[in-house]
Amino acid sequence: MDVNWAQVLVNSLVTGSLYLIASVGLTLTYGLSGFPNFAYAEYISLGGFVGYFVADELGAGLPAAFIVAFLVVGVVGFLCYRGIFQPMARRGATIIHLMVASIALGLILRHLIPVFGDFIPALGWSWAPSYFTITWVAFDFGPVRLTGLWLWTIFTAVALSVVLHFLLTRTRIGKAIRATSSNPDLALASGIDVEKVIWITWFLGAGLAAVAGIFRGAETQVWPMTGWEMILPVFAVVMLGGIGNFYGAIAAAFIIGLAENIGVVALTALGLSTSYRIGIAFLILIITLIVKPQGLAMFFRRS
Amino acid sequence: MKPILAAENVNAGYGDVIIIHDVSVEVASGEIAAIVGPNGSGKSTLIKSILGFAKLFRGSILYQNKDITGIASHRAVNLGIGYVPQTDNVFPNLTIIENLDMGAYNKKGKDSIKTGKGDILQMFPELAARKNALAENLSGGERQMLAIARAMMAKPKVLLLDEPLASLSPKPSAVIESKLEQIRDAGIAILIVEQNVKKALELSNRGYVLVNGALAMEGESASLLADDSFKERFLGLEQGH
Amino acid sequence: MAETLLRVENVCKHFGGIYAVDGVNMNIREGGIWGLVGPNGSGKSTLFNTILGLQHPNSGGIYFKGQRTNNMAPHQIYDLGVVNGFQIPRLFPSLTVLDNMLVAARGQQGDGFFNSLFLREKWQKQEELLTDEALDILELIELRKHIFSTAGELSGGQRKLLEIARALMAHPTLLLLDEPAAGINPVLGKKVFQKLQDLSCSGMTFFIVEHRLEILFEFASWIYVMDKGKTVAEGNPEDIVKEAAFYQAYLGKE
Amino acid sequence: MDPSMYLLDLVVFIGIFGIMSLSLNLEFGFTGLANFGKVVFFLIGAYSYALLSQAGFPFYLCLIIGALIAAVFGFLISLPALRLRTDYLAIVILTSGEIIRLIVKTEDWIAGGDWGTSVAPAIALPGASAHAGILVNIGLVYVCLFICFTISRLLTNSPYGRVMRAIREDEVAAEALGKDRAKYKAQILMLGSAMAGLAGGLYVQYLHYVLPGMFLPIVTFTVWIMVLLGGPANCWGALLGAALVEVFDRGANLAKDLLTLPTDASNLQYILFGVLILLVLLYRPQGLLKESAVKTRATERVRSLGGAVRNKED
Amino acid sequence: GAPSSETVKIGCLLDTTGDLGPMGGRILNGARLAVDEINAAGGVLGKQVELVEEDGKTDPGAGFDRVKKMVEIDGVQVITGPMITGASLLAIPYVKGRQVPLISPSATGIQLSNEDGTEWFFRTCLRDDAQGMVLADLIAEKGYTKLATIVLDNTYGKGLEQAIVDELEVKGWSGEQVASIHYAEGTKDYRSELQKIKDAGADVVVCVSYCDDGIIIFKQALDLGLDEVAWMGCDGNYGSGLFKDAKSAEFMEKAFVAGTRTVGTGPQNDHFVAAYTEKYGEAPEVYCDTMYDAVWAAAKAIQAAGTYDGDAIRVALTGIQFDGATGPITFNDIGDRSSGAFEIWEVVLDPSTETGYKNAPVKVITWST
Ligand SMILES: Nc1ncnc2c1ncn2[C@@H]1O[C@H](COP(=O)(O)OP(=O)(O)OP(=O)(O)O)[C@@H](O)[C@H]1O
Ligand SMILES: Nc1ncnc2c1ncn2[C@@H]1O[C@H](COP(=O)(O)OP(=O)(O)OP(=O)(O)O)[C@@H](O)[C@H]1O
Ligand SMILES: [Mg+2]
Ligand SMILES: [Mg+2]
Repeated sequence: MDVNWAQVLVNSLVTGSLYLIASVGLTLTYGLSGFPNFAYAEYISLGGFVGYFVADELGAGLPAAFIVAFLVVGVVGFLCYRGIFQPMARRGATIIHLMVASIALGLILRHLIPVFGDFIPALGWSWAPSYFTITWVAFDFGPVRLTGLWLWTIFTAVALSVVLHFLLTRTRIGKAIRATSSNPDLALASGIDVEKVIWITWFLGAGLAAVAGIFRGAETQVWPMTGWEMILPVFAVVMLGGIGNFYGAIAAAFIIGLAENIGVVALTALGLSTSYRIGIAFLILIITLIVKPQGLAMFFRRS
Repeated sequence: MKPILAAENVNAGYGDVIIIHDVSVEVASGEIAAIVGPNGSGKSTLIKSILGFAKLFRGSILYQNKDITGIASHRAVNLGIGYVPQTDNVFPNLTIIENLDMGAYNKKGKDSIKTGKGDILQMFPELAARKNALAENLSGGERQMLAIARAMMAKPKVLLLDEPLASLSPKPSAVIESKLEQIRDAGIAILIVEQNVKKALELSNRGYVLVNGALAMEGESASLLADDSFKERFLGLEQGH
Repeated sequence: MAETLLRVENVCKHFGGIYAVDGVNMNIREGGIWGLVGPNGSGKSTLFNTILGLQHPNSGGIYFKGQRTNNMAPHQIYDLGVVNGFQIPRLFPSLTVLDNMLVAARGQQGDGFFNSLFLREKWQKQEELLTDEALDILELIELRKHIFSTAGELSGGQRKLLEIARALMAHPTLLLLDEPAAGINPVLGKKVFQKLQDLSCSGMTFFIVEHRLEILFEFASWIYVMDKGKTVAEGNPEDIVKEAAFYQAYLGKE
Repeated sequence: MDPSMYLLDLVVFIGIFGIMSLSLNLEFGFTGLANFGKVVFFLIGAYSYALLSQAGFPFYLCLIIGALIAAVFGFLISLPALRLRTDYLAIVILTSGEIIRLIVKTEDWIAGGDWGTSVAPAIALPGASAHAGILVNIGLVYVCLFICFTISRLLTNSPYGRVMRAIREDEVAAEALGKDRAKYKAQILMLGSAMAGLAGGLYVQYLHYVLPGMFLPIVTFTVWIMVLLGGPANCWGALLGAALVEVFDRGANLAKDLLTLPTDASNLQYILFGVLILLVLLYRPQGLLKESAVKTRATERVRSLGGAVRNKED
Repeated sequence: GAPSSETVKIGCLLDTTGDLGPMGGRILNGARLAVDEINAAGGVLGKQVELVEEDGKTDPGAGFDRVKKMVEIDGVQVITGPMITGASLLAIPYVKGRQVPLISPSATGIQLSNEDGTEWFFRTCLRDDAQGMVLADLIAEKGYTKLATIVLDNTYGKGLEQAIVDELEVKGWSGEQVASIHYAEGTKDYRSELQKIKDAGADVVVCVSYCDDGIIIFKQALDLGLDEVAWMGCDGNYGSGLFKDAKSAEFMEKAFVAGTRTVGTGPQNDHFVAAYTEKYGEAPEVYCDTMYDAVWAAAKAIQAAGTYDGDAIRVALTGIQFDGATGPITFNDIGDRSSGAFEIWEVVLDPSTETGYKNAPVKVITWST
């Protein structure tokens, strides 16, 4: 049967770009604080909601939506860390405790969104989805179709990679992030203000989640489960790339994007339900981890 | 001589257990002070409490005549107090070079950092040979060298060293000993905890003996070394040996 | 002459381009304390790890009592009687000191799934004997009063001591110790070595890496010197100090 | 209307989830295996029970075989568990769980797919009152719970239990001390999974129906909360946690009828539940009951003696 | 037994949180509207009606628990709901034992009629086979020969797809099904699935979705140029909610040949739509009307039974007859609607509406057993 492979590849690129934007913040905070933050899903949703409020309810446009959502959700991320995870970590909480706490926090944030909507109807937040009104034109490039939003998603992913690369390797804060994730006590003993480094990273990470939330929201819809719907593939990306490894995440995002989309072609060819598309991403992850528990990180490590 | 760093009447410990009881130690610029004592007597706890890594229940820390009790650890470090912990003293997922860079995290001046790094690599050829290796793959002794080198990168005014010579073979150990003497002579204060009691006292000007969290003896290193009861209790040497 | 216990034959272990262990030969016979010295990074810990099955050598052979152990899992090597104490202690931090000791005890009947459920009377009796033994050892290393503290609460040196004590609980035929005296007070360190010597008289064999030569040379009967992954000299303590290779490699003197 | 029915129903649920909580406690509390896919084994036990009982097996065989099949899956999960770090393992099992649920949901031929299939009760009493039905279930569930509890207690207070904890703390060190961690992990995951499978069988025979939708990840999460709340590495804690969470779940729902709320009660229930978990984790991270030390005759003897030794020296 | 109290309770189990939360919230409005009207008209048995609202969380286990709670703690003798098939399947044996009838507004699966205890399970929506028949007729009538389906991977999606395919076979349709996509709830990226349909060369696509995932499928379909193929919808993707997104609206106008839905035609329907729109500021979406009817049916049955007792209410339900928002409501002896009407709808431009689009009826097909 004919398959328009070019389009499948483009679709993969778009999926991968979105996963990349969504997973960078998670991998950085995961590496730094040493636990998987499931409430990250809610940062994505919240980003979508704030973005929707700014862009649509206030009518301030997408650029403003990105900035406000980045800041607001960034602050939420910071507060979550400061108010919950930091005190827990100080009391010697294990990775499992932190992980379960993050699931609980996610539960709280997810259900707070509609509660906010109940108290402040002007926000327009509820369980019922909201839709961005901005529409995007579609272009044809030969056999391939692309919309403006898809191009923006790809562009943002690339730009983000470049900026973060410089941030991590060339700036003091970047180095401090890496030192802190390696040995926090010793980072303190080297005169690094570890707390500040962690705060900044949590702020940044949550802010990036918000950006992903807006992209996802603009492509689909925003509702309280927006983040949860994509958190498992995002975790797959983070782990496949090697936790805390930003370069690994770039590669993994596109691998998972590709696997999901090619998976759809393969599944339908086999007469199976495309529900399994997420399963394919995970099969790749599980096999990689069993063969190489470090994920792709092994390729992105200087020796 | 006026002490640059003094810990006065320190009561310190973990959680709500007090391990150090009313201990005072001090060190002046240009001298090496040693803390020795049996295992579990609280030497590491004492040093940690100076920088806030262990809980300080009572007592005060004076640095350059200023009270810095309760100051955030990283700020104390930035004031000029360098610290090498007894365990976990390198960044395992950073390379040797990056570890050294971290030591100079708050130093200004690219060139002086560069020469500092060069000097240190020259001092430890073992490290220079593997400067892009991850610290987690180093041998026990190589880690120890790296830990000390990292602390030196910051060019501190006071150095707190928790068993720097453990795990070192004679050659690097000698290098470090002479380096310590050298920086002492340059006017740096050094407080050292060491289980190699004899060596520590030979190296230092003054010694403190900590037993069960309290000071049991203190005095000139040479006189401690000459003290028969000290020799018997802490060096395991028979009297008159 | 006593029988050969451990034979290391041309063992190599590489990490990428690093030749951590590069053709080592050794022959350790039953009884006594055997020393291994060498500058930092010369491959001593790596050699130990290969003997213990924690890392597998790239080439060469390791034989314990004639049996090749190259590709055995650590627990199988333990079953043969080879036990070690890590250079950086690896205790079970939230277990009590006593439990740390009892985990290591050899030949426990109660540590099998069905036995623990159905042979309770049997292992309870055995465990009382083991507990007495553990308490004796802890007494020696001055940890008796800490038996119900968790291992995570011990000081650096106490952990090291417990690491050694725990290994003794395993009734090793051959005990590998990586720098047992590092971080340990000299008085206590000597006491520990004294104990090891007593045990070696009753047939146990010790193979010890140690930088504190004044202690090691007092007790060891044979010394191997390693440098850059190779054995460069061997001999008894009195002779080895006269060897040029030893001086050059280890002390850095001509 | 009969509130006692609802109460008895609660008692059954506490029993079933008590078994789940005990089994996770063995895996995580004692052995440190972060099984974030508890629901899979629950599912496997449930579906095995359903299919076997449709094939005409008597209920006790359905329960036992279901537990054994779950144990086999537990063994399979123990293979990656050997290589993966806690958090990696957690996420791998979590997602494998979702994949397995996806399979039973999508593949209609297994057991009706999303439609599920009905399950005969273990002990049918034709013509008996609804009360009698529940009481029979309470009997059955609590016999199983008692067996699981006894096994947990005996196992963890023995040298075997000590090895479990040693593996939790440092598996390489345990291996170097002669403990075959592969064997131990496999045994514990098999035992834990068998218990979860047993609970699954009890669950569906009680509800008379099995559906993929009954096995959402939230079940796993709930069991985790039970263990963390009650106190990991404490068998009584696991039971306490199960009881508290079940009571909270229903209690909060009943409480909402007594209050007038300015917003949707359902959202508030989730938020309240989340806040409670956070409070426990923050202020009582060791759980309500703290880890019980290994208790054997020998250690108990030393303990009674050891106290004296200490006092003398201090 | 009938508890004596000042109000008559009608249970209401909808999923207002979780995957179906958005839909459940809207359906709940339909129930509340009905209760308001019933009370304004004097209530039943001389008492006011109290709606006991519980959230099933889109989780069958939780839904079942809420059924038990309503029955045992609140003493409810009739429950409107559950919304989802799963919770219905779990609850049916229980309510049979406890003698409390259920009236579901939205569980359309055929299999529910075969369950033991189905006589306790009523529904105001029409079953999949009825709708499948109408859609199959349409496909055959318009002469399409290459059918692609993109359906939710749940009982609703697969049930309706199966009904259509079965019916086409009965009809002896000569075409073939070239693609069958079952997507999981919560998938929000359908590009490659849609591309697959495009590559398969389908000439008609049947989409079985709910409103909220429908919007996304349609807008991505527009992005991929699938508006050149004919599309058919169902009750799940009927409603002005789908026009909230401009692209989705544009697509539906361009590509939709037709869809079907349960419909009422009489004045009761006009009244319902007007009252609902006035009260909630938006037009009713799918199943709001069936829920409204379910609550009315419960009230009327209690009144007819003359006593607040589950068994009596069940008997009364089987004999009930009234004009609801979705047409004449009567139940057969297994609790399914014995008659109903399907509307075939399409999407047309209408500048007078807020979004510029609206659903327009093409024709109404009445149906009865
Ligand atoms: N996993 C590894 N990857 C890369 N290099 C390694 C690894 N492990 C050890 N090495 C290197 O191999 C060499 C030998 O290390 P080893 O730990 O055996 O030394 P050692 O003789 O025990 O030294 P020390 O006395 O300092 O403990 C060192 O240079 C070390 O950096
Ligand atoms: N984190 C901790 N929590 C509780 N108690 C601790 C902790 N760390 C150390 N201790 C206890 O404090 C006492 C002193 O420990 P410290 O590490 O200061 O000893 P030390 O003098 O440095 O010994 P060593 O020479 O063995 O390193 C010990 O009895 C130890 O058990
Ligand atoms: Mg110490
Ligand atoms: Mg070593």
